[in-house]
Amino acid sequence: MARIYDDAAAALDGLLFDGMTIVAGGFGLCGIPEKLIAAVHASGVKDLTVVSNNAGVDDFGLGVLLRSRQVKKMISSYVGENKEFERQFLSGELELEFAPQGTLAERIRAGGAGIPGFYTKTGVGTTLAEGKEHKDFDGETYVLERGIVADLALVHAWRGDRFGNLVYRKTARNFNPNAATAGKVTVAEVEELVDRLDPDSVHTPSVYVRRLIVGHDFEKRIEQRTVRQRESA
Amino acid sequence: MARIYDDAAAALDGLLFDGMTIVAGGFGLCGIPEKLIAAVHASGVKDLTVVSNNAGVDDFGLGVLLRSRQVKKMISSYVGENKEFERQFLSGELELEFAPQGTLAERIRAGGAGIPGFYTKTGVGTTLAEGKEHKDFDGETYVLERGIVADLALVHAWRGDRFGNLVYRKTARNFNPNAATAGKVTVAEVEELVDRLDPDSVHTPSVYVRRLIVGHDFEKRIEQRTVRQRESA
Amino acid sequence: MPWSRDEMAARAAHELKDGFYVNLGIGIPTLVSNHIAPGIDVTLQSENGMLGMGPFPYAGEEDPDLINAGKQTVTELDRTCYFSSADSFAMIRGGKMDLSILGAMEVAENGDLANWMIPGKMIKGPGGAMDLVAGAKRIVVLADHNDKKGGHKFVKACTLPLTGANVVDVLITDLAVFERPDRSGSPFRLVEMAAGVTLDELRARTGAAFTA
Amino acid sequence: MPWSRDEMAARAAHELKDGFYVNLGIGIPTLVSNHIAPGIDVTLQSENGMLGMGPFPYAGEEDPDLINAGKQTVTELDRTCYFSSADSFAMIRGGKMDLSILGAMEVAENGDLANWMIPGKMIKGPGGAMDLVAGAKRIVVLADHNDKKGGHKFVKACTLPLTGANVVDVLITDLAVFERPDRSGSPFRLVEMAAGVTLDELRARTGAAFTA
Repeated sequence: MARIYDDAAAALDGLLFDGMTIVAGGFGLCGIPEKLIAAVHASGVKDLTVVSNNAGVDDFGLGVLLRSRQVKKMISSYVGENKEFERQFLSGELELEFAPQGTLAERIRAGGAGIPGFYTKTGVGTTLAEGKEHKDFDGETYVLERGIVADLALVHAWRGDRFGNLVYRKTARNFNPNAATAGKVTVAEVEELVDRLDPDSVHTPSVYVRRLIVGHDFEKRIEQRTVRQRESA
Repeated sequence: MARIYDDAAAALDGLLFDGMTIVAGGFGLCGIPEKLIAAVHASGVKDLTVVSNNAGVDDFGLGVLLRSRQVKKMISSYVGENKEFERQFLSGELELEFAPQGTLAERIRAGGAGIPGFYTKTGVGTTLAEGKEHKDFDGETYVLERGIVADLALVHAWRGDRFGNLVYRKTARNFNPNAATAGKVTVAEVEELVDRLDPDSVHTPSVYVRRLIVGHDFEKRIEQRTVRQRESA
Repeated sequence: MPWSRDEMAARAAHELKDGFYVNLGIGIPTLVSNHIAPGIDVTLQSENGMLGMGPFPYAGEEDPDLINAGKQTVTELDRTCYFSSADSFAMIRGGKMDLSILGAMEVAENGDLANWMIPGKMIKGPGGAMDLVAGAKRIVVLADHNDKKGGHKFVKACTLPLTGANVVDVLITDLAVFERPDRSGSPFRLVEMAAGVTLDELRARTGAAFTA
Repeated sequence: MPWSRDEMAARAAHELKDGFYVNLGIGIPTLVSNHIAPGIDVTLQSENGMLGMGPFPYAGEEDPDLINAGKQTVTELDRTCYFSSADSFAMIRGGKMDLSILGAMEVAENGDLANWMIPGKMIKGPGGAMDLVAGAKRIVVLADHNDKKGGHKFVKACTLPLTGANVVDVLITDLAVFERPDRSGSPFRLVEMAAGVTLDELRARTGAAFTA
C-alpha cells in the first residue's frame, strides 16, 4: 500500500543510510528513476552498493552518484557508457561485481521472490562463474547464483494508482518490475497518477510499493538517437 | 510464432504420444484448457504424466483423463475435488507427486526459464522435502526444487493475436502463463482472436505459442457458486 | 460457552492492522473478512492470482473467470490486480504478506502446524498452505480446540505430516487464544478464554504445554 | 577482396529461417535486419524487454521509452510486446531464441567465444552476451577476420576471458564463412570464401585449425 509524497526528497526521508544497498530499475538511461536518483545524490548518503544493469552516463542517472563518490560498489552487467566509472574502477577506487544481464535480472527477481539461490548455465566456463558452486543436472553443468535483496528499491513507472499499483511503458519497463520486488522498501516515481488501472494489465502490484511520488518534467534523455529517412514520395 | 488450427484435434495432431508429460494451466476449473483436454481425451493417448495444480472434477477438465485411465502420474498441489482421483491413488493405480502450490508454480516457471533448480524455504521440515538436497543460506535452511519441462503445454487464454501473443482474463490467468513457457511445444486455446493486443499488456509473448485454436461455446464451469444478498432498498 | 465460528473469526480480525496485506485460508478463515473493523484498510490476497479480493458477487453476476483460492466466485475492487501463480507465490515466498490466517488439524507447542494430510485417508494436498507458512510474516491459526471425537488438536508434538515446522504465531480456538512473541523457542501463552471456560478445563482439553 | 560489413551482414541473414525468433547483438549484427529476404518472416528480440522490434523511427518520432539493447531508438510493429528483463532472459535462457548473432574479439577452434573484456583495459561488461550464448539454439558470430594490427581473431585457444565455452556454430568474417555441424568436438569447416581470397592466404591469417 503506497503512501504518496510531495517530492523525491520527502519520499526518501528516513530511508537512506551510509553503506546501504540500493537496487534501481532502468536500462541505459531508459526507465531510470531519475528523480529518485537525483534525491539520493542530494542527500549525500555514501558508501552505497548499487545494483543496476548500467551505471548511467557521467552527468545523468547513476553517473552523478559515481561522480560524487557516493558509490562504493556497483553490481552491473554493462558499464560501457561511463568514463568516470572506468577511471574509478581502473584506479581501484570503486568495487565492481559483474553479472551477466540475465543472471542479474534473475538474481533480482529471485531476491524478491524469496529464492536465495538458483542454477543457471549462463557464465559456466567463464571467469564470472569462478569460485561459485557448480552442479550437474541431467548431464549438464550449471552454476549457483544468489538472489539479491536490497535495503531500498527505486523504480520509475509510467502510471500508478493511489494504492501503488504500477504500469510501465514500452522498453522503459526493463528491470523496474523486478527491482520493485527486491527492496526491503520500494519507492516509485510515476509520470501520472490515475484513478484506476486495468486490473489485468498491472505490472507491479501495490503490495510492493511503499512510497510513491508523481514526478514532473522528466528529462528522459536519449542515449543513441537513431532515425531512418522517409522514402521520398 | 503461432499457426492457427481449425479445432483442438487438429492442433494436437502429431504432438501426442504414450508416456509423455503434459503441463496444463488452470486453477480448479478456472482457466483450464477445456477444449484441448477434451481432445487429449478423445485421442486415447495414455500413460500420461500430467503437471497441473488440480486434477479437475470427475466429469470435467483433467478428471475425464483420470476416469479414462489415461493418466499414469499427476504432479499437483491439491486434488481434493476429485473422488475418482482419490480412489485410484488409494488403490495404487495412480502415481502422485505433491508439490506445494508455490513450489509447483515456480518449478514450472523455472523449467520454462532454463533454470534446472532453485532453493526455497517452502516445505522444509515436511515430508515433501524428504530426500531432497538441503542447503543453508545466511543461516536459514532451504530445499532444492527442480524445474519442470514438459513435452507439451496446454493453456487457455482470453484473447490472442495471429502471432500467438496471449492475454488472460482475471483469475483465469493463474498457472497458464507459467505453463505456456514450460512446454517443448505449447498449444493455446483462446476465446477470441483479435487484430492487435496492447503491447504493454501481453501476458504471454508469441515466442512461446506454437499452435493456436479459437474455441467456441466454452463450458467454463463454476465449482463453488457463492453469492451475497442485495441489501434491500 | 465456546465461541461460535463467527466469534472466532471476529477475534482473528483483531490481528489485522491498517494497511495489511493478508491471505485468508479456506474455511473459517474466509469468514474473517466479514469482521474487519471500520477504518482498518486491509487488502486481501488470493493465491490463485489476485490482490484486492472483493466480496461474493450478487446472484446473477458470478464470473467463472473470477474465483478465490477456495474456488468460490468473488468480485474485484478498485485496487484489484491479477497475476500469474508464479508471481502470486513470489509475493508470498518473498515475505510480502503481513499475515496469513489458516485452519489446522494439529498445532504443536513448538509452533509446528499440520493441516494438509492424513496418511492413508485424506489426500487433498497442501495447496498453498506450505508456501504461506514459509513466507507470510505472521501466521494465525483458526481451529476448533478439539476434534469431533474430543481428541486434542493443540498437542505436544504433531503426529500428522507437517505443513510447516515452527510457524504458528497465534492460535485461536473456540475456547481460547494462545500467542507467542517469537519463533525462538518461547512457549505459547494463554491470552484470552471464552466466557465460562476455566483454566482447568482448558488444560484438560489441551495436549500442549502453555503458560497462563 | 574482403567482404564489406554489409556483405557480411547479408551473408549472416542467410542463417535466418522463416518463423525464427532472433536476437541481434550490437554492432555489425544489427545490420543483419536490413538484409532479411522477402518472404522470410523473422521476429527480432531485444533483450532489454521487447519482442517484435521494428526499424529506427523517422526523425522527430523518437521515443525515449522505446530503445533496443544498443540503446538506440527503435519502433514497434503490430506483433510487438514488451516484458521485464527477468522475463526477457527467461525466454533467452529457456532456449526460445532460434538464433543469436554476436560480435567477437576471439573465436577459438573449439567454439569458445570471447567478446566482453580485455583485462586491465576494457571493462564494459558482458551485458546479455553470456546469457545469449548459453541459451540461444544457434550462435552465429560476425567479426573481422583479423584485428587492426593483423592479429588472429579465429584462434587455437582464446586468450581473453570467455563469454562462453563451446558455443559458436557459425563464424562469418570479412574473408570467409566457417561452420560446424554440432558442438560435440567437430572441427569448423570452411564453407565459403570472399572472392579473390586463397586458401593459403586464409590459413596464414588464421590461428585456428579448420577443415576445408
